[in-house]
Amino acid sequence: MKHHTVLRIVTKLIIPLILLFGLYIQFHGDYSAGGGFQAGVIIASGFILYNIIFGLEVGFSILSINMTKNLMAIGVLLYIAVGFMGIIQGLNFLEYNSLLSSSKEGQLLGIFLVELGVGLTVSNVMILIFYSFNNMGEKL
Amino acid sequence: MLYVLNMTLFLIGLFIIVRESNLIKKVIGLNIFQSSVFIFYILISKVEGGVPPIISADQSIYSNPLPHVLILTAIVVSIATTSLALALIIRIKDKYGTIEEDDIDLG
Amino acid sequence: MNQIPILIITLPLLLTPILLLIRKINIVYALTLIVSFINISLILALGAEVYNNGSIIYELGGWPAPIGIRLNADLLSCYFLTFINVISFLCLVSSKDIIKHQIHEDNIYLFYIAWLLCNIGFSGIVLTDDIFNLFVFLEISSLSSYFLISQANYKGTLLAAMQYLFIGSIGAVFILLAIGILYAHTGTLNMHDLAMKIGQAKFSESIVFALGLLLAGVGIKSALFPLHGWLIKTYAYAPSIVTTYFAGTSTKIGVYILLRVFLDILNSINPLEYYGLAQFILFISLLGVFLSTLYAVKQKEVKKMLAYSSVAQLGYIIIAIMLLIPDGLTASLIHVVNHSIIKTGLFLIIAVIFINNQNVIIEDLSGLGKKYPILMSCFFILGLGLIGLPITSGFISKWYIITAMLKSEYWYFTFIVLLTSFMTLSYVWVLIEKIYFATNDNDDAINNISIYQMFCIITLTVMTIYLGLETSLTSGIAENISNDFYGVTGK
Amino acid sequence: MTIALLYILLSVLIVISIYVIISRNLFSVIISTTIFSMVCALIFLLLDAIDVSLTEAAVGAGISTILFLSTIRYVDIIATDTKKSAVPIVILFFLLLISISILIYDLPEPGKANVVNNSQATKYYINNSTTEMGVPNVVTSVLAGYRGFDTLGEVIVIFIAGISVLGILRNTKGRT
Repeated sequence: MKHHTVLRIVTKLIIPLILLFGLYIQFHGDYSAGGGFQAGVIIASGFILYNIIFGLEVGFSILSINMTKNLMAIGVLLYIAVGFMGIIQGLNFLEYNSLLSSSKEGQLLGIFLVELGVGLTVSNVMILIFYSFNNMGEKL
Repeated sequence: MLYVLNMTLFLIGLFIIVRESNLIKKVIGLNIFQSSVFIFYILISKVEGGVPPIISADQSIYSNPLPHVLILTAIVVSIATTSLALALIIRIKDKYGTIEEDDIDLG
Repeated sequence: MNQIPILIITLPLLLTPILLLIRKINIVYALTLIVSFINISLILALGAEVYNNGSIIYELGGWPAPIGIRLNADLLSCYFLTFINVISFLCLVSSKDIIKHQIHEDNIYLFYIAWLLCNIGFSGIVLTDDIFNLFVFLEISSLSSYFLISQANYKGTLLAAMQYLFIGSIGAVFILLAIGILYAHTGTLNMHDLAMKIGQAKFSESIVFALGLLLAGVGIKSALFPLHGWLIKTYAYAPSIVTTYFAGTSTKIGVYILLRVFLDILNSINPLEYYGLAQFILFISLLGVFLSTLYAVKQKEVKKMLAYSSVAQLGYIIIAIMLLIPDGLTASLIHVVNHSIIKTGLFLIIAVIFINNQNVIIEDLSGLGKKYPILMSCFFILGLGLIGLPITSGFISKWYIITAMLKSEYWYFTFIVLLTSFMTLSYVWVLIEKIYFATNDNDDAINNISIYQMFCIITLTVMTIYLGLETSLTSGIAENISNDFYGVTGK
Repeated sequence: MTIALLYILLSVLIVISIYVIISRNLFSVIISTTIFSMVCALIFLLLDAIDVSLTEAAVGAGISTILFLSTIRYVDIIATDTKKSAVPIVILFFLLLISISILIYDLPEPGKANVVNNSQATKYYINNSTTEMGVPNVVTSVLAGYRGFDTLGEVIVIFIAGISVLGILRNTKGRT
């Protein structure tokens, strides 16, 4: 769709808004609807829209397939690492109290980190799935 | 009575999966099937006169947040299943030349 | 705080994203093996602890039961955990050469990740004390098994994976709806809590509906007789090492869920006795045992023959449970382990010999007795175990099943068991005859069976004989478990 | 009011799913499932499940539509009619529907399910979410906090989806 000027310009205008909305959903999930999963899906949608309009090659140059694999692994690792923090300090798995001196702050930080891990994994998995569906024949 | 409508949806979904031969329609049937169960969970979570479970000072009755959490997880499972199924469909088309289950001939 | 229960799940879980970052086949393989081995030692330690001091409860995040999720490692969990992880480890050890021939090189690291995740799913199902968490782990294991199955190159593989995906998802959604209905009546998801509250809740028709859904869902997972179609196709068309792994584990997980839900959680409303469900399942399974043995006799393909035999053996397990007496439960638990070991061994021998072969038919076995003397004597012993002849563990489990039947009101079922044993003898004999007495026309080169594969097969064979002679290991624990379930005090 | 609206929306869902059965054109079937998801999201919104509603909208109308549309590029867009006869299956359908309707008649009406909504866990979450976690959105605190282990499972599920799709679609050749 490289010749549709209107589409290209509108997309360029919309995408920052989509990403911003995704980030809002991610980081404001404690106070209103949303959280890591929804944010991940929305951010991935924004990126996929960009890919649809400007072509996969441009998308690859921003975020390569290997990068998506790494990022989704790191998201899962982040979640499990937060869980293991509890075990290291002699508490239970996923016990966030251990993260900071104050229990409530620790819970908040734990939820924040966990949601970040979810968001990272979900957005990258969605992008990876989109790549896989549309890039057959080339090396994944 | 709402549950009866809900179960109608449940059965329609099930019957699309069982009866249709086209694999994409089967996957859509699976989505309908799963959605009906999601609606069931959310139906029982509603509290009369309640509001969404975001705590604020001027509210005292909230709908039950636990089924919401469960369904969030179930939705994730459902999208994972869907994407896996669609990937398999692309390969099936590649290998057998058709996505009609009845037409696939294993010889 | 005893951390072992959670480590059994999270240690392999921690490894999976790291493997995705590494992507080098040899390192991935080595790490997978190391972690599986550590896992087995953890499980044995846990088993010893639970056997001596009773079940261990682990609260995740430090939240108490109905609020948070917790794990509950009791004797039944440890029993299933042990054999599932041992089988997984043995399959992994012998997988390397086989996988190289059957799976695309770039996919091998993904294959091992999915394998680990599948095993994590099984461990999670067995350990969790939260019924929704059980559903989540069920989906983890199912999704990764769809992927594992789809990786083979047979003609029917993709279709088999697709059909398994549909039937598996239907089963999972049934279970999900049933959980929802039970939740609607009790307001809790914790299994202990649920078991208590379901007894207090007033009788309700919708619980009957939930029971039906649960039975259908679990029946699909455990390949209960009329719902066994997926098993034949997946066993025949999955990569042979995956078939080997699933033959010992995946359907047994269905049996575990059946036990947990119907005999433990719902025990207070006694669903099996009350609704005449037990008799119904009993007769269906009996028919299933008979018909699937008949199909096994008629099969020309070895994998399909063994798959039908699996359905029949699962029928025995279900029948023994449905007798609803402690001896029956003991018998079924013994048979779960014995059959897993025997079937894994048989499939593993087929897998290591026919690395490239598409569909192994009976004729392919001709003259193998001379080529692989040690392997084939293992095959012979495991075959005897499948029939249930003395000195093998198969004999012990058949013995227990028949004793349980004689003690219950269904003594006449023993005739069917004996009859199907003779039929089993006939199809196993066909294989043995080909192996030892038929001559092979085409002289294929002998595969190099690596020392590791040899080790695994011999281990399985030795286990079969050992469990046939020294019964206290399986039957002792199984009797403890069934006494717990039926509330019999003392040993 | 809400209840009446729910009846209407559920009926709309049934109409859409019947359309899915009848229609042979995959493109319109997929678009109708997108509408299906939006109506589902609306139902969830009416029933106070705002998080679920947002998710259903993002997943059902967003990602899953993209995936379906990506898939039908590779297949025939017109589905052939199934050869199985419809009569026995319709009879079975109504038999099952009637028996299920009888069985589920005693479920508590929406809004009045007191056993569930006054259960110990639910009360605990609502009373303690702000004080223990400082998170007003109870769904978030239950999801990531109290039942964080389920969410770990959820992440694993999506992780599996990623590696599975990658592995399944690798090296399929000859397409544009």
